[in-house]
Amino acid sequence: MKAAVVVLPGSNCDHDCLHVLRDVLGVDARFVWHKERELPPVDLVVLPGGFSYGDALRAGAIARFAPIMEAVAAHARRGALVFGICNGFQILAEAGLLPGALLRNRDQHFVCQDVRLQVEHVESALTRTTGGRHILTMPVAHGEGRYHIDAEGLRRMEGQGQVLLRYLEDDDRVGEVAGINGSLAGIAGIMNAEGNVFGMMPHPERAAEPLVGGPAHGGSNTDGRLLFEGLLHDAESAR
Amino acid sequence: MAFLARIYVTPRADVLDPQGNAVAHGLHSLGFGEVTEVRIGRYLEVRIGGSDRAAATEQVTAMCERLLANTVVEDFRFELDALASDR
Amino acid sequence: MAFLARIYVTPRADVLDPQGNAVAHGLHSLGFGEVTEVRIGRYLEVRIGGSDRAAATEQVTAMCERLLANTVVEDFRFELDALASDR
Amino acid sequence: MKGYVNHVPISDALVAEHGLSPDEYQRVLEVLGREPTLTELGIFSVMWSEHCSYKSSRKHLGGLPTSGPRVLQGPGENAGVVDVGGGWAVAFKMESHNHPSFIEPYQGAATGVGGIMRDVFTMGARPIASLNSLRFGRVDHPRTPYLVGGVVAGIGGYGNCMGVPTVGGEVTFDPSYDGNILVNAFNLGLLRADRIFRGYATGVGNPVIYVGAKTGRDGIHGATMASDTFDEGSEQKRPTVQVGDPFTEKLLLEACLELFATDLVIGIQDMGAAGLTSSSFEMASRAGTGLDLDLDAVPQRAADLDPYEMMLSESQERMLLVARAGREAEVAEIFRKWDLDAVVVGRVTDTGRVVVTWRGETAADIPVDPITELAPRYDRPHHPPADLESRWRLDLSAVADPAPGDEASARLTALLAAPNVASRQWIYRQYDHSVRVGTVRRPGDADAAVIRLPDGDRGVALTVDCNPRLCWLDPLRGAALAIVECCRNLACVGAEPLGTTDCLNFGNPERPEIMWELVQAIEGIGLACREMECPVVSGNVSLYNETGATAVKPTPSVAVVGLVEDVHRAGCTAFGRDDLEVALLGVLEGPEGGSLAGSVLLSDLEGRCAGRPAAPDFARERAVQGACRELVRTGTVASAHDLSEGGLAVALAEMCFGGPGYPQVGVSVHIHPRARLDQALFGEDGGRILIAYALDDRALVQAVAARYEAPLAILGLTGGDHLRITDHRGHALVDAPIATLHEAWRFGLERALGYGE
Ligand SMILES: Nc1ncnc2c1ncn2[C@@H]1O[C@H](COP(=O)(O)OP(=O)(O)O)[C@@H](O)[C@H]1O
Ligand SMILES: [Mg+2]
Repeated sequence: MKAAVVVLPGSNCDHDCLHVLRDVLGVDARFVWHKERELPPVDLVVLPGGFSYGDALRAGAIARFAPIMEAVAAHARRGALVFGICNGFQILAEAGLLPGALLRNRDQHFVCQDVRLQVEHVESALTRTTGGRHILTMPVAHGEGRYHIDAEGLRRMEGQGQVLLRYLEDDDRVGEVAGINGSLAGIAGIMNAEGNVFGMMPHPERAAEPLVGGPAHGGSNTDGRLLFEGLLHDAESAR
Repeated sequence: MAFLARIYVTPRADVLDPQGNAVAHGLHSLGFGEVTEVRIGRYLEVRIGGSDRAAATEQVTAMCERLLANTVVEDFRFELDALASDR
Repeated sequence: MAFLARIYVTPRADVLDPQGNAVAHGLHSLGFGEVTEVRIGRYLEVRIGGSDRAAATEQVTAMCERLLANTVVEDFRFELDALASDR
Repeated sequence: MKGYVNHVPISDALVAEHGLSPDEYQRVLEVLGREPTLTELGIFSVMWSEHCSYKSSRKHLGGLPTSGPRVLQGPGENAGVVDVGGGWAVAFKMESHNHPSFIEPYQGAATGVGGIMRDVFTMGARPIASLNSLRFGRVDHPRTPYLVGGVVAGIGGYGNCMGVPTVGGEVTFDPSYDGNILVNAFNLGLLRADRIFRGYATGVGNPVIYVGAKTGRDGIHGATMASDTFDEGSEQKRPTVQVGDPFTEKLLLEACLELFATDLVIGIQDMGAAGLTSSSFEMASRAGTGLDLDLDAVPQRAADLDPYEMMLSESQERMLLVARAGREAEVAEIFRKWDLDAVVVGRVTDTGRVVVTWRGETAADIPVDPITELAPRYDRPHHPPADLESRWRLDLSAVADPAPGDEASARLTALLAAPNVASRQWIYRQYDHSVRVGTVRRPGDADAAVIRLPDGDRGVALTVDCNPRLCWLDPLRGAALAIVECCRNLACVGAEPLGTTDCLNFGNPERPEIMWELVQAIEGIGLACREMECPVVSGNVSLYNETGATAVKPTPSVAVVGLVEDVHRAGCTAFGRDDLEVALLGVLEGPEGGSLAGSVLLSDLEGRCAGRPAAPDFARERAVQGACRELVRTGTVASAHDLSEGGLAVALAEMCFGGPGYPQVGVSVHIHPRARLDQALFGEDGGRILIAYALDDRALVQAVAARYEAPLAILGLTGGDHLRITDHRGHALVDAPIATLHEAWRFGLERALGYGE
């Protein structure tokens, strides 16, 4: 398994993602600079969080035109894995590699806190190893995470099982719009119709080690690790 | 009757506009090399009831000064259109 | 010669505009009870070199479609003014 | 060029507008041996400003302890540096951005954060954690909600974009800040102990390189620019508010760190306050050299900048560095990679002068040593305020002592919802506190934030504190208590203090009673830092914080950084589970009987601030903190929380709640109030820490406490869903559901500020 973490100007979770892939999960992972036009031969491309280009205009709007993005799109077209976290998700949505758009949070504030996520199904590379765990805990940290898509698009996504993760409210239910940021249908994470491009606003890389994962499930939280392991498992079995 | 105020709020001249700079840079790398400057502000459409244009003008000015624009770093201007109905 | 494009990017009608709602609410509590609706978008001023209006129009349209507006959730329109000089 | 005149006759009025006294102007003439040009006058004005020259405080700051076995760099550089072992060091500093934040809260706070980060990364360090210390006026002052919202968003807006976690801070609301808020930003960075960069312009012939954002007309001394004597009718030439560009600073950070990994840099300094002027003079002065600067080479954002403006501009996200001669291209290459400009704007010389040229003319030519050596130093007169004794008079007869039971419970609920006590989550959820995957203790989790260090189990703990009410009642004791509380916070996570940074916010030092506050506070800090062995390695002074006749309460914010040996055993606030024994290290009611002097009970529920705080008992503090630290480090105690604002009852409630995500747990304790019930419940003596441990470990805890000679009182047990405090006869003093208390506490701040939910 080989992975690349794309470094854009303003990326700030690039080191975190590399650390988790390499030091926690033992993956052969490396950075790829945004000015490159080609990707090294890898199974997984991660677009990390941050404020690429200062999030000017709309988060991800400028980054989607970075030179490396054509290679990322080609990688996706080949059916290989692409995973966008937070700003990475925003970039994939702007680039049209994932449906919908991420708008300014409903209450206009940046929000950083742990959220609980409902796993919709385990039939995807991202969620396959979450196993019996239907609820995952990990932090969000974003100002533009309100997922929006038109009614038709939402119906299509729901029909094809593209919605993978939804924010759970305090009463353990999914809201019509998420309390945390106003996301439609509580959407926190999705995939494309082909099932190889993933995007989510919460940060699994920040909940991959007990020391920094914060409290959950009566102990230390490592739920984020499960999502990475799903992708690794998928890449291994595709070989 | 009612009015529609179209309000333009822009960063003051000489105040740094980092967003505008980033977008200008982005446009250059997209191949729009002719772009020399980008400034980014806000555009607001505010509907207000009433039939007295002078009163509406006064109100919109007050709104801008008190809430809609931050006059320390932003300028504003607006146009006021009379609307047939309230919507 | 050069052009100044004034570009208006607004949230599409079916997209919730919580910022607009919040501002409307804020205006009400400031005593502007006549306000019935607020919609908030972006206003951009882009300066471009060149002397061919048709070419400039085409370019601005392309900029908007590719970068300045996200047509999934936003509409745009613009006006183009010829400028005497580059600044 | 239209409008610009460098060689104007320097009138008395012009001198006054530049904030120079007639005496100081005489010194200018002495230094130069002639009349200054306008640009030179501007340079003297900023170099000799309070901010740059510390002219009122220097004499007193000299008394602070600044060295210790771990100190690698004390005050005088961009930031202090302490050794944290394993070849690593941390650089840290705190700085104020008070006035800009009052004028434009978002940008003022944002650029404050940007400035302190530059101070840290110029040392060669990667910023890894931020704190902030904020002071606002009354919650019901019409401007307060706007200022709070803007400042918090600005701190988040900059720090979040930089990818540096904001892991803690503190906020106080007090009427004395109605017209003058305080925004103090702290940053800490990580570097190799043997790779510290400093601001030296060494090596004649070496290039002086300007990197980062272009220069505009930002933040140029307002009073001066308002004058039309030298530039008539030029409307748009007014100074403008500094706008932060964290995206550019992020690129600057990465580029600088990449540069530091090479051998290209000799010295570097950020262009903060007084921009190009202070950076060039300070770098030359430290190295004993001179500089030739060519202003035509300076990248400019605004049209028609003149030398006066360029030398005084406070445009953000800029750095000045001295590189090895002949290697300019390599430097430029690194910055180009990050889409940044690096431009040679001058050379190091052996003239001992900074010579500034612009369009072929010499705009300024000033000898470096005299401008520093002859800088004014004042021994300003100081004496205690006339009303000091009356401040100390605390008559409690007018304050109803709550009856045990419902009344006392209601008092606790009200106090938990009070602006100075309620949860700060509304604030810290707007800060990214988990980026960099290093945050072991997040805001709300513990009394100090904890960040892990590379290579092994070590971590740094950091905390900031200052209780301005105590400082107003007794600035020496108040300042000392702030240091002692920081150290106590560190003990609660198992950390030992390494070093301190301070930010001294006071009113007008030309008023003897304000000067007295400053002198006393510095003495208090010095005393406590010696006693607690946490030398001051950096700091900042912000004076003239007043509007009209009202000065802010004396606010010496202090941050202490500590070392955690094993981050897996960092303490936290939350009880988190049932059946833990709860005990108090220290004594419930101190020598003054559970002091309400300056307490939050009086300020937030009674609108009063009176009484004289007890002096810190350093021996007691060392005993209690030492025992706590050892118990946490050995894993015997997992939850520890110091008693500060709101005393025992508030601390217990906070341990029941824990930080975000912790399970809420009830507690049942018994106490023996000696006098008033509110003193026992809400009194604010120092030297006290609540701890919780497994019942089986009682003997172990007692043994450790005995060894440190720390008093230990066993109070009760965790469990249930109520907070119950009973007296020795078992009668309920306080009894309230945790859920009710939590609801009041969690949303108290946003409700008080009228933000809705
Ligand atoms: N301005 C702020 N920014 C970030 N965190 C803050 C801020 N103010 C308070 N906090 C955090 O909220 C928690 C509670 O703060 P405080 O009530 O001052 O605690 P204590 O009294 O125990 O020192 C701490 O974790 C603190 O770091
Ligand atoms: Mg405190």
